[in-house]
Amino acid sequence: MKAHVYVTMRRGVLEPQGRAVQKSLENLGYTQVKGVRIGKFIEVELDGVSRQEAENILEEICRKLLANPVIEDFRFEIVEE
Amino acid sequence: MKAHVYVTMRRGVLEPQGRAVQKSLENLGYTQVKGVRIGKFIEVELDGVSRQEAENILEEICRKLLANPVIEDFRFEIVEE
Amino acid sequence: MKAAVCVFPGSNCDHDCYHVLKHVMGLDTEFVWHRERDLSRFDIIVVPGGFTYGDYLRTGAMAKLSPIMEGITEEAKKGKPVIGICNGFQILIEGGLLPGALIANRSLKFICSYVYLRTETSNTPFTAGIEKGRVLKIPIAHYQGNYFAHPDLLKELNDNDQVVFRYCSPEGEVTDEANPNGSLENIAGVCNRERNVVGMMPHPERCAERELGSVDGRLLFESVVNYVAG
Amino acid sequence: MREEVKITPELIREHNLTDEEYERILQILGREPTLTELGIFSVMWSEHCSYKSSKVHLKKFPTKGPYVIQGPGENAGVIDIGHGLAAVFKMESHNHPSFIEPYQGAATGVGGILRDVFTMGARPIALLDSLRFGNPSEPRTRFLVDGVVAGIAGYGNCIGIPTVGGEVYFEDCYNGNILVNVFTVGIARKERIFKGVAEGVGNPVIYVGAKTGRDGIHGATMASEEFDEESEEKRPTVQVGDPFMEKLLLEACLELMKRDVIVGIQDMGAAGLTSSSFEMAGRAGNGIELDLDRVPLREEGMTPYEIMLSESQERMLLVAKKGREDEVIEVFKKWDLDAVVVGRVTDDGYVRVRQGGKVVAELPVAPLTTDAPVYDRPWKRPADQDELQKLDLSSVPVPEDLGEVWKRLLGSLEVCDRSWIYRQYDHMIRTNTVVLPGSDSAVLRVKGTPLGLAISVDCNPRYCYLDPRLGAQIAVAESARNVAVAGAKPLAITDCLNFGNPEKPEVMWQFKEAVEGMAHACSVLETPVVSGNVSFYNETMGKGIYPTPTVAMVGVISDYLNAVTQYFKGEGHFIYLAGPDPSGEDLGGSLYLKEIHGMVRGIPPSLDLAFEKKLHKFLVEGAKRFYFSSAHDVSEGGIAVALAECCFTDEGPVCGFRVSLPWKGREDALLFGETQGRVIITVTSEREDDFLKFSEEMGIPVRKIGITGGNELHIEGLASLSLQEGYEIWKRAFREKLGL
Ligand SMILES: Nc1ncnc2c1ncn2[C@@H]1O[C@H](COP(=O)(O)OP(=O)(O)O)[C@@H](O)[C@H]1O
Ligand SMILES: [Mg+2]
Repeated sequence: MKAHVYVTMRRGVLEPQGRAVQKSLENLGYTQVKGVRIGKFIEVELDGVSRQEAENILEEICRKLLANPVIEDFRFEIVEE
Repeated sequence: MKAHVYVTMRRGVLEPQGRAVQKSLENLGYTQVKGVRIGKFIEVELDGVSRQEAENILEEICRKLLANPVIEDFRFEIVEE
Repeated sequence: MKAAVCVFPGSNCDHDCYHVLKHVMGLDTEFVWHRERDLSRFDIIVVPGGFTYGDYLRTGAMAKLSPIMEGITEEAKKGKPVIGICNGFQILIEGGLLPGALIANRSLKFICSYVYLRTETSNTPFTAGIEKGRVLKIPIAHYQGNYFAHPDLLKELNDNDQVVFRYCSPEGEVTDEANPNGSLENIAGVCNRERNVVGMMPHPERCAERELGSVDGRLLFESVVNYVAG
Repeated sequence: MREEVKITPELIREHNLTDEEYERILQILGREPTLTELGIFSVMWSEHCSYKSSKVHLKKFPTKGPYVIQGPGENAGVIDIGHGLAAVFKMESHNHPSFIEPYQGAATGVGGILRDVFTMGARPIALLDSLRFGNPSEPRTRFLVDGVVAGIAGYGNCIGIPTVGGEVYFEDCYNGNILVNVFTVGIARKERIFKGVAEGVGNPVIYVGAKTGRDGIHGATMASEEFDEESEEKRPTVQVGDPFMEKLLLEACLELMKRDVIVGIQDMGAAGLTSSSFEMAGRAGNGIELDLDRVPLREEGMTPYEIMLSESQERMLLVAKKGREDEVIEVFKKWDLDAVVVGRVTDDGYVRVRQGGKVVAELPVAPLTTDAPVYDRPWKRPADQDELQKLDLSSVPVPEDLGEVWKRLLGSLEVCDRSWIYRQYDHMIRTNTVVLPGSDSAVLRVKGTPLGLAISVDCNPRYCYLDPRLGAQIAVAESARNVAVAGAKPLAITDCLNFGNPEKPEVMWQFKEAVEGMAHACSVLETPVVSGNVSFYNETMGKGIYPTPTVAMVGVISDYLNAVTQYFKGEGHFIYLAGPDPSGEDLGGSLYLKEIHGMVRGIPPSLDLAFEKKLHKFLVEGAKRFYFSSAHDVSEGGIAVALAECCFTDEGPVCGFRVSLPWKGREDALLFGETQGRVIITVTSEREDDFLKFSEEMGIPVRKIGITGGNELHIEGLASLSLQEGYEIWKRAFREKLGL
């Protein structure tokens, strides 16, 4: 089974990478780019679990390891059974 | 306009972060997790451009900046006009 | 003889390189801001270490888009010696002047430490004065120095004698134990096909004076000065 | 509008203001404050900004000296080091934020202290960190150690300032309150020191650096509160650091400072725009007008309350000469940074804040700065202090196998190799570090001069718990000794006073005792206090930390090539012990008692400050004359541990030694007692006669105890250990014990 996890900085929390990238694009002349936020895109492969189990595991590992709940939000989706 | 860019490590590249995460998950008892690959999830906001222009810009900035073709692949989608 | 130290936003070994070139080697040395394009007045070009653009997104990714890269590329084409150290190496790789890629250390930790390097070729301006096989003691300080290349590129590098340094034991053995960051085949530095552009993760500018513990780094600067002097 | 919020008793309490304090606000204003004004009072009168509980005691510190250029009161302290140069330094805590989010908390702590130093016109050249964590076997401790170290590394390495040393202790009392204290020193031209003053009526007030977001609103008040279950809820207040932005800010500020345009400058630290504007106005006896519509914002719809209280990082406020605004803006533009005129200096002693053309806050400066509330809080010696100090050694058996004890101490977290930490720090960048981490103090050369700076941070929290006064004296003496063994003359200190809740008389007693102890030691050693920081409320659920008054000593070597390290330099060097004979009873508060007997009690080891002073002079002069091939002070673990440490570098063991200790008394006290004022020195045979003559002239007792060499750590008749085995225990312990 395959899942995709998205980890993004919480709204309101400074995301320094995106700011620097945007500035850099601006300097290159891409003034149409008004905002950039960089997060993580994590591909997870799971074996021998039901969809429900997979969801439970994903929820758990996001909380415990993949995202830092103090400053980040996460969501996930199962893309292949 | 809003777009999402996904940057993923190409097959064949040993990706130390994904490996480390998988290893820790294994140690935590999540043996069902068989593979983890960590890439980037980039949210881009664009202003005053048509869909076509946006696509051209996104293609360009992915090639020039957001992904390194030696080790990474990218794809993007426009999620909000 | 004139040397350039390229300065990008976030470069931070620029002062150290300047210090060695100017005060240790006695060269006429200038800082050059990344928005400049013309480097034709220089004989040696140094892209120093640091965290250009915070190393955000990818090391070297934003720096490679600076105007100065055009100048560096042009002078490199003329055959002038160019060296990228640490973040400078990452920039030259991103900018396509050197082959391969640099990814996170396998320990996922920043490492600041002296390491040993085996000189793999004397056939570059920066190693011309160092006999092949000689072991140098030079520090590293990086988070992303894990050299990567796809198999065919790796073969090409070996076939063309483009690997300049490999991490090794104090006795010169290239072992996994001596590999600080997981680099493929212990590669610590490479050069381009034309051999005048060299990139390396270790910092020769940090060990060019006796009081700093090692003077092995000085050999690289002496080599290039002699090379330019002919 | 939100501004018209009614001020209720709940709101007042939420802002950590007492009823009396609120009364005082009403008196000062002659009316009710607006919400923004209430917020401003709350942060300016918080413990963190006002030092209201500590001020009366801090006055006791000696702060003057022939070379002191700037004592406490500015962003950092400044001393004259000769050659037209000044060393600018300070230490600061970031304890609470680091507990909540270790990486970002520690990282922004580094960012904050760096701004304090470069704001004065100095280029930072080094960082040191002083860390305290809880029980090493708790998983949370591991997580915190990992995060804090990575955070310091992440910020310091990126901005390119080496972290050259530090200290770390683990005690259960820090389980719920870790300490993260970071020190920075910078170098400036002596005649070019900048201060945080808003001088010159009509001069523009300019905002530079990062945009303002909703970060850390309430951060300053958070640092002045005890933790409880609800603290978790306050999480979003944690700020994220941007070291790249700070690097740009640093370079831009230093570039601008070379021109003659800045009148005053201050970083926006805790309480951001509020504290910087009030403090700058206060120091100059002026006022400031601010127009919030011009403040660069990261988010939409921010209220004046939020803008004034935001703790977004990497921002500075400066006052420029009138008519030179464009120059400021131009320099910042080069570095891709915002610089915006947001107000001007006035002469009426008020800070007046406008938004949308409307005055949203109008407050007199003095009541919020110099005339803020000051408390002489009641203090009382804790009831159990006498009991704690009792140590009946007759009930402490001397272990059979002292070699085994020795090994356990070498493998303890207070002694073992700490390179797991400092390898993650770039400690070589800027190529000034002539003594790398691992020795008693870091030594940095000052380029362009023969000078070297030696720095050490120290505080043994067990000593301070058992006797805060003596413990604080020892912290000063030890830091000075660490600097002196390297060959540097100790000049001045900065400190970070970490304590529990000052509203508890027992904590206040600890504080008062520690301050008086430090003050006394500093006067005897003639090392004034030039800057510092107080962190109270390090308590969780009513349980406080050990009193931890961390000291950072800065010393100068007239020629850095003469710097001495603690490692043996080869075989056949004679080993001497300088200082008092070991007293057979000095085991109170020792590492040995804690590790082997599980006891933290007794009276800390005796200290003779007058002798210390002489000893330091001897060390500095002796180093200058090349009498010592190595010198290492005796601290945790006593002589046995100190001798072993001389044999180990983190790259490998040097050699062993054969020693015999010609004293009688309890064997454990002889080997592991921590009597102060002692140094292990090695001397080559050629220098021996001169060395002995010199020691006698200086009045320092020295005793030859053995010789270096061999593959054994050998103490005649007491204990013996193979060099390799001892080394491996020492080398591996940190990672093993923490499971890293
Ligand atoms: N948190 C830390 N960060 C950096 N270096 C550290 C840290 N803790 C210890 N060190 C280094 O390890 C060595 C030993 O530390 P310590 O035992 O505290 O020294 P001492 O007892 O002489 O004060 C010193 O060189 C010190 O700088
Ligand atoms: Mg010491």
